[in-house]
Amino acid sequence: MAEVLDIAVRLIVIVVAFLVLPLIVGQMEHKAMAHMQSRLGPMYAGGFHGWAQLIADGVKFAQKEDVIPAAADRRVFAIAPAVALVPYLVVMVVIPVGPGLVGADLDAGLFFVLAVMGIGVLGSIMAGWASANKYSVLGGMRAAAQLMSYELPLVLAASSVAMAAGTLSLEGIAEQWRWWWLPWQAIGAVVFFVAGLAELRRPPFDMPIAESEIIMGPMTEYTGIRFALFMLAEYVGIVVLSALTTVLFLGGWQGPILPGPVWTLIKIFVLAFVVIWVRVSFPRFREDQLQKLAWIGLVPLALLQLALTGVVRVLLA
Amino acid sequence: MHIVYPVVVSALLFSIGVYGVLARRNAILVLMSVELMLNAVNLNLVAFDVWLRDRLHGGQVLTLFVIVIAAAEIGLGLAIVLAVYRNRQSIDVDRLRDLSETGASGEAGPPEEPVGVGEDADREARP
Amino acid sequence: MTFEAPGFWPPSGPEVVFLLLGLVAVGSALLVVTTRQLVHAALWLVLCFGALAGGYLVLTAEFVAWVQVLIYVGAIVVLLLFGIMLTRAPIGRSADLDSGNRWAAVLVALATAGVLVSVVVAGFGTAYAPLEPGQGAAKPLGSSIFRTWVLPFEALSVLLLAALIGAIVLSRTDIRGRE
Amino acid sequence: MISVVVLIVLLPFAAAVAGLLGSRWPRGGSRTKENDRAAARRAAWFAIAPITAALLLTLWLASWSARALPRGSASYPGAEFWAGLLPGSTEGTLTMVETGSVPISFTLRADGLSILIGVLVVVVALAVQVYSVGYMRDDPRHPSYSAFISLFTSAMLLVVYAGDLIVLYAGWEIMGLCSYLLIGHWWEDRANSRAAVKAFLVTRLGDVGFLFGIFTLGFAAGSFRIDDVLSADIPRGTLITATMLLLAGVAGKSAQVPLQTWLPDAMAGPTPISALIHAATMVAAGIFIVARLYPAFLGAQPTLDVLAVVAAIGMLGAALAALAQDDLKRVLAYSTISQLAYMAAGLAAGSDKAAIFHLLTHGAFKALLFLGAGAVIHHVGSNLMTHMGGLRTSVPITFAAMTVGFAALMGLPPASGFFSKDAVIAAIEHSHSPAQPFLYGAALLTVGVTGAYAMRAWLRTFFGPARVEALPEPPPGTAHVFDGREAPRSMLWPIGVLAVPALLLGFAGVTEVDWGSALVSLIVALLGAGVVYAFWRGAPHQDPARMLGPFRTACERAFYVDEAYRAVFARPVLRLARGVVRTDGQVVDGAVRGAGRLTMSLSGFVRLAQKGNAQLYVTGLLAGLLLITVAAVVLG
Repeated sequence: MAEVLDIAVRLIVIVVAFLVLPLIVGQMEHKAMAHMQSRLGPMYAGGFHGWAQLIADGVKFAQKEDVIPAAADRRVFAIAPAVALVPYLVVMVVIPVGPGLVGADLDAGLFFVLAVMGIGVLGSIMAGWASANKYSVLGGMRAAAQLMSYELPLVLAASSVAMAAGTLSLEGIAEQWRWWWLPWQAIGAVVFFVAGLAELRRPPFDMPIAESEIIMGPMTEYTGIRFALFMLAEYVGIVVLSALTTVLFLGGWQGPILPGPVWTLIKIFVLAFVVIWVRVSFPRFREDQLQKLAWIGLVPLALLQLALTGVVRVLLA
Repeated sequence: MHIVYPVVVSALLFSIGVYGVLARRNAILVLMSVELMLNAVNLNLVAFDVWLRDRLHGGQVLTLFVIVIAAAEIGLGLAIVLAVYRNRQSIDVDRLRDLSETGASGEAGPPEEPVGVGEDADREARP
Repeated sequence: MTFEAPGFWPPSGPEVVFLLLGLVAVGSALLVVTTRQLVHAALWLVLCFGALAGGYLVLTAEFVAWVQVLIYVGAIVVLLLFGIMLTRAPIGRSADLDSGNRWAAVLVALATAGVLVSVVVAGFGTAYAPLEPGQGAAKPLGSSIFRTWVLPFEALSVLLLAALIGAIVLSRTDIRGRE
Repeated sequence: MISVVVLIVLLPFAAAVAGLLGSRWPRGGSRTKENDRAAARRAAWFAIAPITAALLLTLWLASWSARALPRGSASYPGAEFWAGLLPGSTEGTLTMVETGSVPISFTLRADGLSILIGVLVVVVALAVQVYSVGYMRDDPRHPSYSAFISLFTSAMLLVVYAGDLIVLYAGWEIMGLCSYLLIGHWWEDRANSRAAVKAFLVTRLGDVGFLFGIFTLGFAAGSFRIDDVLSADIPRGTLITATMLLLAGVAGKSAQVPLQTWLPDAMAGPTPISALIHAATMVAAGIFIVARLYPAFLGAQPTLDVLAVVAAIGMLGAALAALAQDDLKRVLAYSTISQLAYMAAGLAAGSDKAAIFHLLTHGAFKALLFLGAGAVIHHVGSNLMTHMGGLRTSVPITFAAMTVGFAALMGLPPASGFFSKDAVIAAIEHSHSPAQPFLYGAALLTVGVTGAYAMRAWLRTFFGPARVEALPEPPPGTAHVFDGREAPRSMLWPIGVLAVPALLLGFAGVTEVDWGSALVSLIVALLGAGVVYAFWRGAPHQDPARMLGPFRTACERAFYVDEAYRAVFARPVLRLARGVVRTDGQVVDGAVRGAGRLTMSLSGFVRLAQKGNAQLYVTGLLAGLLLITVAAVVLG
């Protein structure tokens, strides 16, 4: 009975986190972007600096008419947002917040995370294809191409950490982490973070969405609650990416004075802020630059990191 | 776990893959069917690995290898399919009939040749 | 490998789960080869692979399961979808996805199924393996790959490299053969 | 001494090699007229100089032989003559070829007989070579032509000086080859190449018998050396078989019945060739062989009887055929057959001396006649006597020389033919052969006919009205020039030189003249000539051959021997060959083609499955695999 209760509590906590954290990140984006661009951002909803803006947005989305184009493949069109969203939810199950504070500690947790995150892109492809809109299809194909290219450096960078820690378990990796891993795994961290950004199709890697040329890519035809789900998926993605980077490269809950989970949250939010900051600061990559960065920049760097990790591991052993 | 369950599932999957390879016109669908067959084999490997308690994990390792090979296969296969599509604007397997005797059914097949039997000219035309 | 094999009835929990997953896998595989919509076939394939990954999990081969998800779902199906879109797949039903020898294919596939199923049932009808978690964890698998199977592994990496180069050469139009 | 003999044989051979390889040297010159002239000039030197050297050597050899002492007693009756005339003889074996059974000795020998014939060969060859320089002046293939003549001369000398039957046979065959090449010299004309092939095939037919005859003799004697063969004790039956076989070769080479048909056709070749090969030397080879192996023939009386019959038929038939021919060269050709039959008759009658004597004189006067005929033909531009007439004024030297030749042919004194023919007839008269009366009658008749045809040819060529033919229209820009002069000097000299022995050679053998038979034959010859003259006198425009009446056509066609051969041999063989071709084309090829067609049509059914659809193939593959699996499980 206690086990069931334990599992139920964990799941509830995760669902709550799943619902709350993206909202916070979203609100943060609104405000941070606004201030970086010397404007105010939402100010009215909820009173204080428009804190309830995203909730209001959610209500608005829920109320809007759900339009499905006549030529669309209705079923796929309907499933696509779920496919985009669910993997991140599942990933959150295995991300440890503190020692033992984890939905489920998997032996091959890192692998699980990478595998499941890869599914997320399917949502974009499905949405793009099912919309029966050539911009959407283009966006879907761009998403697919982007995923194929950036999956490799992502996995390579992650495996570098796994190699350093000698385990695939996320909790294990965080436990093994020492401060000098920061310089040691710096390249891997950057590669992982950049590749993760690309997988999330966040600016400057938002070529698949690129409003100015293909309107909104896969999401062109989406309205109402389904569009909201896509947006949610994006912000959950930011949370998950930040959390993973935190766990893998920044020691997770490790930190002085403050309790572990707090450290984790702090690191996650700092990284989320970096994601927003990057969005505001950099222009969008062109498609060929995007691919070039992956294959000429990140993959060799990741391989270099792998070699470095290997050498150091052998020297230490 | 009765080994017969995964093994039967695998046999069924394999047969379905066979059907797909034989019956599908679209080359990509044929590739998918091949993947089904490979997966059936993988399931078998895993099941027997578990059953035989292989200390070297031959079955599972081999499964990983098969997955890798499948990735390579799909990459090459798609490259070929795309090359074919670029050249012919079609990837229907049963329209790719350049190897057929008369070329009558392939749109890009060789020009019609007399199907005369035993003619010298016919023999010369076909080295 | 002789164990005290329990009877087929009642099935144990893992067996029930596996059978359900197998049902999903076989059903979605059937849909893959019968659906009239190209993209749906790929999506059913995802379901099939996912179910199979679940089956691997039940069979305690968790590493294989995640690799299955990572490579098959994350890479291969995406690649397939990519190919489908590059070859201008239409939305909706295509009438001509099945070729002429469909009935021969049905016959052959049924015969194959009959032969295979009867053979495996006759051969492994009583085989039983108790499931022990941890069999397919990353550690034992990794150590056996990099100890016993390292040579095939290296050969495989060469194969992958060759496939990579081959795919590049095949798909790039600006690389010409020697005239 | 033997080295001189070797030199004599090898000199013409070297001339042939040099002529073939060197006359167009240095290479690279284009085929212009100048180059051709230069090549012809070179070839003439290559041809004439060695032959002259060989002639000098032969004469020296003869003089040596005449002064030498006889080596021993004559080994067989009749050999005294040679021994008396040219007693010296020499023999040398260059090498022995071990064959496993009977060894072949590469032996050359020179004795009276061979030196005599050798002189004849070299003289005629030299005359012909010189003559050819003029006769073939504008022929671009003169170099190869003269080289082949040299090769031929060498081969004939090899036959003459051979001391071993196999060596002799080698020379014999090379002669056949050269004969083929030279008859077909103008091969562009289909008739010429046909004549060449005919000559080759007919003589080959005889040569088969000849070769087996040599084998029979050689194996019976245990050696191929001629002396060994002649002195060996060979059973009579074997001897008869061997000589009969040899007789086939003799008949082939010497154009005796029944293998005579090639000789008239061989007149298609250049006239000097006719003089050399088909009058003076090659045909003489057959007679020479009989004389050379005469002891063996003497031991086989049936063979001599057969030879007598053959000779009797041949001399009379050929003479009659000669009487009806219109082509001057064919007249001479048939007369050659007839005269060779005389020699054969002399041999059959038991006198090789008479035969060889006639061979020598005949060689001289027949060569003379042919060369003269060549000059006439050269002058007139046609072979046919219908186109000739009244030429005695325009070609006086030729006329004189040919008169001598015809006189010798008729056997009028004092020309050489009188003495030699008399010797032959006397030999026949005194023969003890069972065929003697028949032979004698035939010989006398032939003498008459010979007189007739010789007279006819003489009259029709040099007397009577001149038949001036309109010359063909010359190419524009050149004037109408009638070349009324005689042949060039290089042609006249040999004719003049040959006229001397034709006239005088008889006195060399004048020792024993049977004046009785000589008188008879002279009267008969004059009778024949007189009849012809009478007929010609009556109507100089017309052919005196009309006196033959209905018999004329048969004579002109040589008694239809060619037609008979064609009907008996050629046509059935052709029909058989056609049948074989048809069988091959329809039955054999039909079977092959039918098998192919059957396979193809069967494969057509199989091909129906080859639609190019890979899935279909895989379906079949898997279905088959399943069937095999099930069968293996069920049956195994």
